[in-house]
Amino acid sequence: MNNTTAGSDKAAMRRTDARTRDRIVAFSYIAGIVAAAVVLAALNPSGPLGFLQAVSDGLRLGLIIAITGMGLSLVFATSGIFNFAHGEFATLGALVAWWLNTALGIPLVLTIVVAIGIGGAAGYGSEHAIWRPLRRRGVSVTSALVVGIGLALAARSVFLFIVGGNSKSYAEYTVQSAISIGGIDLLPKQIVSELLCVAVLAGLGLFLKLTSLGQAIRAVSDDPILASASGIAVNRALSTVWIIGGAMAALGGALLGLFEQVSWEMGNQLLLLIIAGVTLGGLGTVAGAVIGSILVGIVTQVSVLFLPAELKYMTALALLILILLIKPQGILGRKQRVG
Amino acid sequence: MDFASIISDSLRAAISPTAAAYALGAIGLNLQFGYAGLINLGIAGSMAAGAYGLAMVVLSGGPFWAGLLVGLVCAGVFSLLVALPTVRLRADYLAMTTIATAEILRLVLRSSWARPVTGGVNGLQRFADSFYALNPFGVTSYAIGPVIIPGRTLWLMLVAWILVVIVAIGLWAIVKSPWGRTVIAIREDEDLARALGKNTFNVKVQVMVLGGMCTALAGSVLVTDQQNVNPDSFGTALTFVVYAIVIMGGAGRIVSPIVGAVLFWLLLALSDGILRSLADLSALSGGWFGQDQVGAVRYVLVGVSLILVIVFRPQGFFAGRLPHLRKKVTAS
Amino acid sequence: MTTTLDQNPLGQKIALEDTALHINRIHRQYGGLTAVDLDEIRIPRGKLTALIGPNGAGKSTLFNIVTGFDKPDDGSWAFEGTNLAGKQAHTIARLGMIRTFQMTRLISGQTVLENMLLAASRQRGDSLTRAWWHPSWKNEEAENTERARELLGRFKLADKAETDAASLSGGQRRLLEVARALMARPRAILLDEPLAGVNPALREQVMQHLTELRDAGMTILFVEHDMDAVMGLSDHVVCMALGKRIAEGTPQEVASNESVIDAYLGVHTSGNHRSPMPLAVTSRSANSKVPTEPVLRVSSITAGYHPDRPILNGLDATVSAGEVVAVIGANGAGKSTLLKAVAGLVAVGSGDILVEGKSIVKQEVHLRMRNGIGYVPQSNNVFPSLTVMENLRMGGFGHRRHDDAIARVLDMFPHLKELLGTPAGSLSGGQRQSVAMARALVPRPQLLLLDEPSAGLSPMAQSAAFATVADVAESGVSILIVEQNARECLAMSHRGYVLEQGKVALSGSGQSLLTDERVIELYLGAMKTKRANQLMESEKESSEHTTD
Amino acid sequence: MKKNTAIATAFVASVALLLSGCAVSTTGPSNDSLSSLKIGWLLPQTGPISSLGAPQIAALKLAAEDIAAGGGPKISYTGGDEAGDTAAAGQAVDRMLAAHVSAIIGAGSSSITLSVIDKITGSGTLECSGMNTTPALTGYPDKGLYFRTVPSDVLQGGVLADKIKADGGKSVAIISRSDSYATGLADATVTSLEHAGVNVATRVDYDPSATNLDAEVRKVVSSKPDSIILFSFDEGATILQSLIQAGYGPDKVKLYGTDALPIASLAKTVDPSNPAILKGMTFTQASSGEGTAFTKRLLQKDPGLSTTAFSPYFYDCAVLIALGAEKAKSTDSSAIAGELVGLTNGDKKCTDYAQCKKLIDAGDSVQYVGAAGPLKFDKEGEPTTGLYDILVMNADGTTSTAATVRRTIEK
Repeated sequence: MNNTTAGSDKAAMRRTDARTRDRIVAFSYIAGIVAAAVVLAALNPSGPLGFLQAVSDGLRLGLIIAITGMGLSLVFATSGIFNFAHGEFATLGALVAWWLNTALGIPLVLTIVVAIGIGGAAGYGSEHAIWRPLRRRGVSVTSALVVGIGLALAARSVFLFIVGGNSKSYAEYTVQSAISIGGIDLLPKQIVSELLCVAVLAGLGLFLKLTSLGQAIRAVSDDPILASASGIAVNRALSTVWIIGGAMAALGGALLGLFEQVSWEMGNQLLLLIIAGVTLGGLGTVAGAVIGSILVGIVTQVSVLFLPAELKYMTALALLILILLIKPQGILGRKQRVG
Repeated sequence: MDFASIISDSLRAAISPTAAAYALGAIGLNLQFGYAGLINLGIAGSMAAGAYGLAMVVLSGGPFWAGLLVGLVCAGVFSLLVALPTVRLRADYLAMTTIATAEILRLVLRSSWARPVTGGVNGLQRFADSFYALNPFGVTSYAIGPVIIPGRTLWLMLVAWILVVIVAIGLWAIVKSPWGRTVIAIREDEDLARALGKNTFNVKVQVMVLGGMCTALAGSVLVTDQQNVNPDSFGTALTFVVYAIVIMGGAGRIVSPIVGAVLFWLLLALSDGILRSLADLSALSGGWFGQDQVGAVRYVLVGVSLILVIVFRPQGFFAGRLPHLRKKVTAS
Repeated sequence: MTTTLDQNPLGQKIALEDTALHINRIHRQYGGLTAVDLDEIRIPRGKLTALIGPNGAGKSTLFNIVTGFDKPDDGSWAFEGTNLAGKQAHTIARLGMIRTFQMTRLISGQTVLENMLLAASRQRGDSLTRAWWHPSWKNEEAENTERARELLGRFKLADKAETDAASLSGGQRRLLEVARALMARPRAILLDEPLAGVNPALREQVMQHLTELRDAGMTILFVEHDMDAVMGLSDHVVCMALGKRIAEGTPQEVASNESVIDAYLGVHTSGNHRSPMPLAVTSRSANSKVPTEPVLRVSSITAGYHPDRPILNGLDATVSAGEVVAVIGANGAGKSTLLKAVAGLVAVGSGDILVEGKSIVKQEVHLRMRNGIGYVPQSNNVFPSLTVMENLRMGGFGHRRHDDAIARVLDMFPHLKELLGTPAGSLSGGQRQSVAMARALVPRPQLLLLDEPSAGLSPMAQSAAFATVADVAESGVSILIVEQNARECLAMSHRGYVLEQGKVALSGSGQSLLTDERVIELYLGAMKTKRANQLMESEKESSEHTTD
Repeated sequence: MKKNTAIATAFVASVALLLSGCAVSTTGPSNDSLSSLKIGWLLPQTGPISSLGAPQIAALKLAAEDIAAGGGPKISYTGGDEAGDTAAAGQAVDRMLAAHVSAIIGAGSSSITLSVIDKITGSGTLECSGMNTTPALTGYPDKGLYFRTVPSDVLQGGVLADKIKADGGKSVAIISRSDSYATGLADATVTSLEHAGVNVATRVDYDPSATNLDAEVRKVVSSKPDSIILFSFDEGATILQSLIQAGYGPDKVKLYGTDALPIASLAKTVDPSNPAILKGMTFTQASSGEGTAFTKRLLQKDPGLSTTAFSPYFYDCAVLIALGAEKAKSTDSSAIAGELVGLTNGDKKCTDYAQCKKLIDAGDSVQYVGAAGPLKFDKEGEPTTGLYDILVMNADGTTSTAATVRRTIEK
């Protein structure tokens, strides 16, 4: 008796220890990042203001990476598939928005809405046409990886075939005059899209936290077997994940089109940053994906102040490796994820 | 374009030095991915290391063979640096870190401040003259059956395929050895291997380095064919194509990479030829399908066929064994 | 339990110089629950030592820690004088201590012979520098092959040498595992359930091989649930429960130790503070006389994880409305598999499963759960990253208005109310149990499948768990419950099935089985008879010695 | 084991077969008649600059028609996609070499040319590109088989530098795509600027695969330049947008660009609602002399073209090669190559195939002044002179030629 209670006390103690340790770790991370930021701000050639400017640009890029990559992370969390074709959803979204906007003259706002819809449909379609059959066959993660590669190649070439190689831009909101807030230039479209991203991410968070379907998705990512054994329709949850992922990626691509040219390979070019962001945040964790992506966005933009601009992607990738060496599961990755 | 020439073009592509180079790369990858089950998405990096090693040495006055050796060493070191921290990581994290390291190498090689050494975006040229000086065939073209090959290409082709055979036999030798048994054991059940006293970490690192060296040879052949090494030809696309080759051939068997490479380039050239003749036809009949769309369609076919292989012949065209990673896609 | 230890301080019986594996202290904690918490244990050299104990006792965890596959929170242990704490698995193996796994492991796609050769230790061909040059290792390979064939011959696998290891039967796999362990020329072998899933004929072989090895001076530590085997084989027995050592000594001493029997069959005393149960039984067994179409009818099913190695073969069972049916039996008898088959988590080969007369064999898992079945797995029974409340809502997934259902369930599990916000991952074992049970009850199932609700729980938590099960039964839900703790389980159930080798060996009312000697034998083998009749015992001993 | 031996034996067998002379040596193309001429082209149909593939293909078609109309040989093309991928390009070249083309036109991208030039010239085949402007190709040991109808960027860099100096530029910022083309041009420009005593405040080379270029632009403007040069392809539109949004539009600073930008559609791309957005931006462009007429012809033949950049130069490649064959009365690469330098330095100017053929038949020494104007190859087969237009963007998004400068390499 007594020693069992003692045991449970010990257990409790250990748990609290663990929790405090986590807090300390998290705190030291944040402290480290802040300190680094301050130092960089002080050192960099274009002064603190230039630094903050770069950070704000990075934030925008990071948010777009986040909503584009979220689907990738969710899909990985729930079904263990790392979908190399995810970037193509973004391209699809951007191209749809561009075509409707320029060819049919539909207002961009509407076309983006349509793009989101089509992105979701594409996600649903790929789940049903390709990934679910593969899961039925119990195909290994590796093969799934290769299927994704093939899919990406095919999709990209289809885009090239249809829209051609040259890059395009929307008919609206192309050039705006910047609003200066505390010496930092912000474009209206930038502010709007950032707010939109935050709203979408918050919405996703609430969905996963509050709705029973959202909780089901988290349950599936915890333990698919137990999920089905407690009455959750795993396939339905996965379909939802794919729809959300496709839609968000399409939105991301469409928003990206506001700040750069729309082209047949824009999604593919973004994929590398998405991989970096999602992975270093901790594969399959929503918050991790967001933090990681924003980190990547900021680092790439800030690095230009110090390093040759050609190497700005290198810094993001180096950051990825560095963090995985320190914390092999990524910033927020939990020890044993799915499977 | 008549059909006969399409066939002969495809056959040439299938036995071209490029195909041989890809076969070498696939052999290296097959050791890492097919036998040991390590998802290394960074082989473009080790290929680049080999290629640049060769080019730099020769251009700085070294003999060609020395360049090859240095290339091997460079790739070995690169792979070692990648392996030491990453092979402990979980399969998917390994994939991500390796893809990242390869891209980092490419970006550094092409950056302007590396230009004095690597030639930056222009890369390096004319480092294989001493090799082609040994060419016994001259510049005239030779006909092997229906295939016509310029003597210069023929020379490299000969050497390249001899290399392929040597490497393949070498790999066969070590895979059949006790060491090879451990490698396969790691793929199938690493814990068991450890329980039987095998130092799986060391073996995995060895696999990474050895495979990296094979791919270094691949890189060297690839750039010797064109006497030009360019950073952007070592992007992720290259890695993916080599994966496609290994998968098509069927991972985990000695011949599969060779079969895969030949098959891949055969199909690529075949589709290209057919599509181009289609385009010519359409040009006569109102141009519903332009020459400028051939490239795109061809890559659509590559992508789709890659998917189809996985779905319908998951063991590759020649039944091999895909690595059983402990983590499966959750079946429902 | 401490008291039982004090009664017979067995720890010191083995002299230090005779100790092969010397555990000073090992502590391992998984989140809430203590998996292993051991003080000094000495495993004698050149002897057969059995490590016994009910499920969740921490035997396998101990194996993993000792062999370097798991890191203890703290502890130190030594093999033949070398301290092993912090050593890597392969280093420990190279020191001559080779383990096998509970789930047989072999390299499928390679021949049995290759599997053997893999185990040969310190091969020249293991180093890459020599591997590529065949002559450098071919002689050694020849010797190893010879030894491998010789070993395979000894284990009756000679004819299988060239076949794919994957094609071996369960029993042959066990044999291969032992043979492979020997291939490494170990000084000690640690066998995790060497007899699980081995048919009687082979079982005799394995046991004989082990004794032969022992007599050849090999140190053997083995985990086993088949008590006949334990009693027949072992020179020394260590019994664990809840991560602690509760008894140690010769088979006879351990067999006669009350605390051991309690550990297996459940503690008498803890039964007392629940009086209503027998009442309930009688009362409901009365109205269960009324012939009703059973809620569940399992008719002669075969099922298993591998088509050609079924775990259930031709099993029949029924559960009537409002009935509590216990399924007991030794490990590997197929208890959990039965539940999984009903839940749809293992493929049913032949036979049929009917719920209220409708066949559900073809039905998808989640649909079964929505159509009146609730399933509580033994381990991993909660979603760790979800809060308790969210876990409960998952139970009601796809059901309309499940909030009041949850409220209803929470009334049955009042202690969960203050935990609703905490993530289930940080709960203790007992709490997880009740969360899992509550979740399964949310959709108001007619039939609840419980897989060892008491496994790995402290006695207090155990009786609490049984109390809740009783309450659930009160509420009229039919329950099919698999248990190690046979006493408490049978005490509260109307009927019981005793499984053996995937079939029903015995069945009857809970009470009748409780008093049935054969049940105890099925669990603890012929212990009692042994204790009763020393003569026959000694004969058995001598006969074993004459065999070698 | 069996399979390996099988492969090995098969391999050895094939080698033996091949060395035992049964391999029919079919040297080069036959010299009998000039009724037809096989030419290969290697152009970007996929990959980063795939947008520049179509116009060149169209130009080559046009050339073939003109040549046939002018009584020349029937040109049969063997096409190949350079795909921005050296391996694919190499395969395509192998295909053409095997088809015994007399010449290969291309590649589009300088880096691809660098990757195949040795393969092509090494096997004794003529190569001519209308798009490789990188100085890296100047003096490349090509056995006199590599020609380009477009002059090296050294010239254009000079023109640009002079223009900036003339405009009174004091401190220049350069933003340049990090690839073979832009880097070469940027280097040349920087040298000339420094030579002309204009201060280069900053130079940013950006990764072509980078998705977003704000940070680069900020770096540029942070040096407070009075003139900014863009060396980029159609991502230049993005850069311009960022520049303007950062307050560095053509109204505030002098903006300069080159002919790699999609000049015709640029203003529309940068801001469809305001064609005047780039008013005053200055471009240097390798002049196409009568090109305006030529591009008109091309566009009415192929209205779908998004740009006509470089098309006259490829047209000239084709015509020149045909003339070379005419002059040499042979389809042999080296024979043709031997004539090309002469054909661009003769006494009697002629501007299209028919004209030149008459003169050649009459035995005169001709100077071909084609769609892209005079070429005047030096002995390395490089145009020693380049005619450059200096274009200024109008309020309606069109450009008007402010000046046309001829610049020649001073040796």
